[in-house]
Amino acid sequence: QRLQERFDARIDAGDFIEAKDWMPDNYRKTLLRQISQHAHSEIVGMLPEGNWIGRAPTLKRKAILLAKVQDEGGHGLYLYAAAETLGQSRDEMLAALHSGKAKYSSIFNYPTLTWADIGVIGWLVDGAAIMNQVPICRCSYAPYARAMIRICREESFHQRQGYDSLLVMMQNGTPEQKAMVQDAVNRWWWPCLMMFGPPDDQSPNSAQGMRWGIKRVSNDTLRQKFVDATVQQAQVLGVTLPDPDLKWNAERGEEGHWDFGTIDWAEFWRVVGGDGPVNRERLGARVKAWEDGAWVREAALAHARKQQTKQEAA
Amino acid sequence: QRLQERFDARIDAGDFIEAKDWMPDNYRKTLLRQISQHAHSEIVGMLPEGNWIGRAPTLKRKAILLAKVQDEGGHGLYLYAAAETLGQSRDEMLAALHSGKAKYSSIFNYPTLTWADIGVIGWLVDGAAIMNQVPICRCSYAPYARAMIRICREESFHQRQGYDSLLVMMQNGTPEQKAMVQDAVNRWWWPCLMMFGPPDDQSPNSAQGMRWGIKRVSNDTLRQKFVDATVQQAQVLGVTLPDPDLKWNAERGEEGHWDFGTIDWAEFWRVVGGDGPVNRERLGARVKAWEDGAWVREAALAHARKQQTKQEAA
Amino acid sequence: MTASIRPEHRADVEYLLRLGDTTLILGQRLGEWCGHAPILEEDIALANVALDLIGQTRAVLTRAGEMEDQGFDEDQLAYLREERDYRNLTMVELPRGDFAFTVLRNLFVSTWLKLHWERLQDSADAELPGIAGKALKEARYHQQHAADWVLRLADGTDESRARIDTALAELARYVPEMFTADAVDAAAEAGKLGPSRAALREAWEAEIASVFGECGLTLPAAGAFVSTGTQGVHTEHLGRILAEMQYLQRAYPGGVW
Amino acid sequence: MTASIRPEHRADVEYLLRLGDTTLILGQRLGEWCGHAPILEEDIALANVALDLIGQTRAVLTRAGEMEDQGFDEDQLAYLREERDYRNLTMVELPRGDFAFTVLRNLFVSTWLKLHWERLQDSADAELPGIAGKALKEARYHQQHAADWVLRLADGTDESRARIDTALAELARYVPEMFTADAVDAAAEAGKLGPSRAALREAWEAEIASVFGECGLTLPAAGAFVSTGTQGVHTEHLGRILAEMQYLQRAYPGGVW
Repeated sequence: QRLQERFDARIDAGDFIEAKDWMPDNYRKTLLRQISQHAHSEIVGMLPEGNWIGRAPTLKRKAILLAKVQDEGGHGLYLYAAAETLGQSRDEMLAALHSGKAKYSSIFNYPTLTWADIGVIGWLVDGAAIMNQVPICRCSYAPYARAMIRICREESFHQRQGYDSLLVMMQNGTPEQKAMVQDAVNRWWWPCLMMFGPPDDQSPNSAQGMRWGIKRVSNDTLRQKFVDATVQQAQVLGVTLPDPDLKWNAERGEEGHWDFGTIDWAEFWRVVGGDGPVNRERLGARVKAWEDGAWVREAALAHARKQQTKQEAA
Repeated sequence: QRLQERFDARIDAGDFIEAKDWMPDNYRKTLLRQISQHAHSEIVGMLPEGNWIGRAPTLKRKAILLAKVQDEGGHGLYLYAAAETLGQSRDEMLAALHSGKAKYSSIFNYPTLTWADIGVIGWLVDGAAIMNQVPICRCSYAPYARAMIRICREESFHQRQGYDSLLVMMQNGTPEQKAMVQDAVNRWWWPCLMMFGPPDDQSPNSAQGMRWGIKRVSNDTLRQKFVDATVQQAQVLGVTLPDPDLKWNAERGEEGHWDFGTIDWAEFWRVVGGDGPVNRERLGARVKAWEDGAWVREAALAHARKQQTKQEAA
Repeated sequence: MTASIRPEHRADVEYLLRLGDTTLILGQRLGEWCGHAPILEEDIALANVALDLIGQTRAVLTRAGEMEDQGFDEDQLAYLREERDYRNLTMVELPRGDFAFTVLRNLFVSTWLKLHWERLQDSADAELPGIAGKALKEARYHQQHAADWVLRLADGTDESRARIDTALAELARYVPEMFTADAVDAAAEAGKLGPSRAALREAWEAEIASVFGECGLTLPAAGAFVSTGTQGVHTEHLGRILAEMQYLQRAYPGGVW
Repeated sequence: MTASIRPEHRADVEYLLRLGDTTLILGQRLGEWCGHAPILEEDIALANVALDLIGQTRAVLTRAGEMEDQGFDEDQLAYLREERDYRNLTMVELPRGDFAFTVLRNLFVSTWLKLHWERLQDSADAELPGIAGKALKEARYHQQHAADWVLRLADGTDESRARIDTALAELARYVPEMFTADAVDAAAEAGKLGPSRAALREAWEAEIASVFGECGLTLPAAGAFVSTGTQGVHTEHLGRILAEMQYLQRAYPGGVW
């Protein structure tokens, strides 16, 4: 009881909680779920991009893409490490992913069909991710906040690279390339808007997350911020966002906002529920990698034990 | 003893031997080895061509190639059936292939590196095979001779199609295509000359084969016939055969022959011995297909047994 | 032939591309079995089915090119479109899988094609009835061949049954697309070009049920997901098929084969 | 960029292509592991090795293009040659195999590359010493990473040992090519461009033996077969790699990326 009160007071004061500090069970569980889901998203997110490494159209783009997936793997590492401070091992978290108990970002359940998808993932998907993640850099749980600061810096870099690759195609490319970019934007736009989660009035966990300083800004606020920022970028790029209802509304807020159309929440729930275009392929690929690699992990473990025995004997 | 004499007399008289007829053990063994090796060559030969089905450059060429590999499978079937009349099952023959005990034509231990290889295999490899096989249509063992008659007819068709596809490229193709054809000819020419087997003076089994009417024409004779026929075709095609020693010699034989350079018999023996460019891949692919398919064959058998039981019960 | 071509998105052309691309891509997948089948007879049979499908593709794409009116021939249409302009059923682009997956997919697709060919014999188009008449005979054989194997595997060993069950679970997800009609179907039906996909569902389900009934298989109820290859939104597999299939045409512009 | 390019077959250019194509194709193969490695750390490590290799490729192919004097840039050389004009070690085009095959191949190739980079620091060429200096640091890390894993797997479980043994038997066949010098090597040596492959054999065998010695592996004696990728005669695998790798450049002629 005293502990709970002290914890609440620290949260209210904007203090950071460290791994060794006392925390309520639900706070721990909520964080664990969120951080591990975020970690899973990084590694599942390597798959749609990995699909195009072999086909990257220039050596420079191939190098950029390899560096990016490498960074994503690194993000996964930090995040698993942050989650481990809360008392669950990486293997336990992976088991939850593989059994379907733990989620990852639903955006990766859409396929990458053309090279332009890679640029659009950088621009829109990473862009939406950054919108979501910047507030987490001020999250009340310090290890998570520290991981996010580093991650956000790299994500911004990825976003610029993605946008830049689209800009090159739109400004100097062939008509076929421009059509490819527009097509990719058409396919990714709506799923990206869904990345901010359900509308605030249907997001029951948000209030508690806000209270605990895990969540700092509401889903709808972040979504609007993303739309406002992206419309301009789309104009510079010369692509049309696939929403006929998109229009400037000077009346909303202090400086006005872009109104946008209705999101197909039935699709959102269907994909989250496992029935998206490539849910099975993504999870199947991760499970297969894990199972195919079991003998490697066992060998590494056996070798380490042998080395230890030798050292102890010496 | 009486049987042996009667058999010899029939061979001398040019009679055909049927499956139910008495025959010497060695005759049976020699035939079995030769027919099964020939059957294996047909099915291993599907692999280098199968490598290009997915990349055939037009729908017409894809259809022709599919029809060709289908025919080759068919040839395998006739030949296994002919060999089975001699008392060995197809499964036993395949086991010998998979264990490396039985051979197949060494020519298939060379890789198909470009599309022109497919045309050159039709023209040169099938051409050499026909040279080898036409005399077998008069082989003393009737089931083999009958199979060969049908096979030779189809092979001639394949050879013409292969030659035709090269002619199209050489006459109407781009410089890149012409270079591709010449390159393929350069790689396949010498291995094709090896298809007739070692020189007569190093071919110890030939004499007995001749005596038995299994072999009708000697290796060197067939090889010369092949060279004589092919030089003309190469000229029409507009490719150079990769042999600086190739020249017309009016002095040899009644009508003259083409002299040709020395064959690298060390390479021949190395490849026959298992150390060619893709021996492991070819045999490995066959073994894998057989092993991966075991459950299918077992299921078919189990189903057939169930059906039989039902019928007997009815 | 050099750069990519883009056929006009006309309903009649789209309708034919859905057929021709389905036979093309399934033929491409079946060709992968060459030399790798469980028994020699199946090397031959699968090559034969692939050959028939490529023949059907040639006829249908040629007709599509004539309708489309930019003068595209069968090879331009087969080899020079971009991924998003292919219109095959998503099901046929899935990897070849094991033999159970292959024969069950063949059963599903050949039945679907057969029902098309039957009705296309009455098409108002000048060429389609002839094409359909020939293709129908082939599709009947393909269907029979596939059905025979589905029966054997479903009623064979425990392993073969488990594999058929797995294949069915994987393929069922792509079945709704076979019967979800859209504007292209409506136009084809209205113009008497050919049947709407929706009109084939009942007959297809009956024919599949008749095979399944013999061996205790049941078609799962359709889920909410409808794949979209026939509308040009594919899986990640098609891009890899095209990289292979189109390679020579792309690498040797102006080549004559 | 549109049709295929064909670099002149000059000895100095060929010499560089052998290096640049080896790093290119190995990088391509390692990229296939992305998202499929046994542990996350190896997803990262293999992507990192691939990234270094692609970086080395860019430097070497750019230099090769300058020497060759038709103005080809790194991408034209990487993407627009025909299969027979690639000059990589055959070993690197073999399929990625399992993790044992991957790390053992990495050990073999990174040691071979490292020995090249060491000596290329003294090349008479204006650019190569700089390129080699940077690449050398990377190759040392790649070698160490691969050696660590070879040790772990060779001295791990029975299964991992069996897999390393199998990988060794498969790869040994392609080792002789690494040291069988030809006219291109002779010219490079004479012109002080870089070492002949033959000159690296002893050092390579010593370094491999030092790793193998720690875990009881032995390099098999060389057979008579010498693979020929460095002379442009490849296995059937390279064509499939190129169909994938070159696809976008081929399908979008004149594209800007």
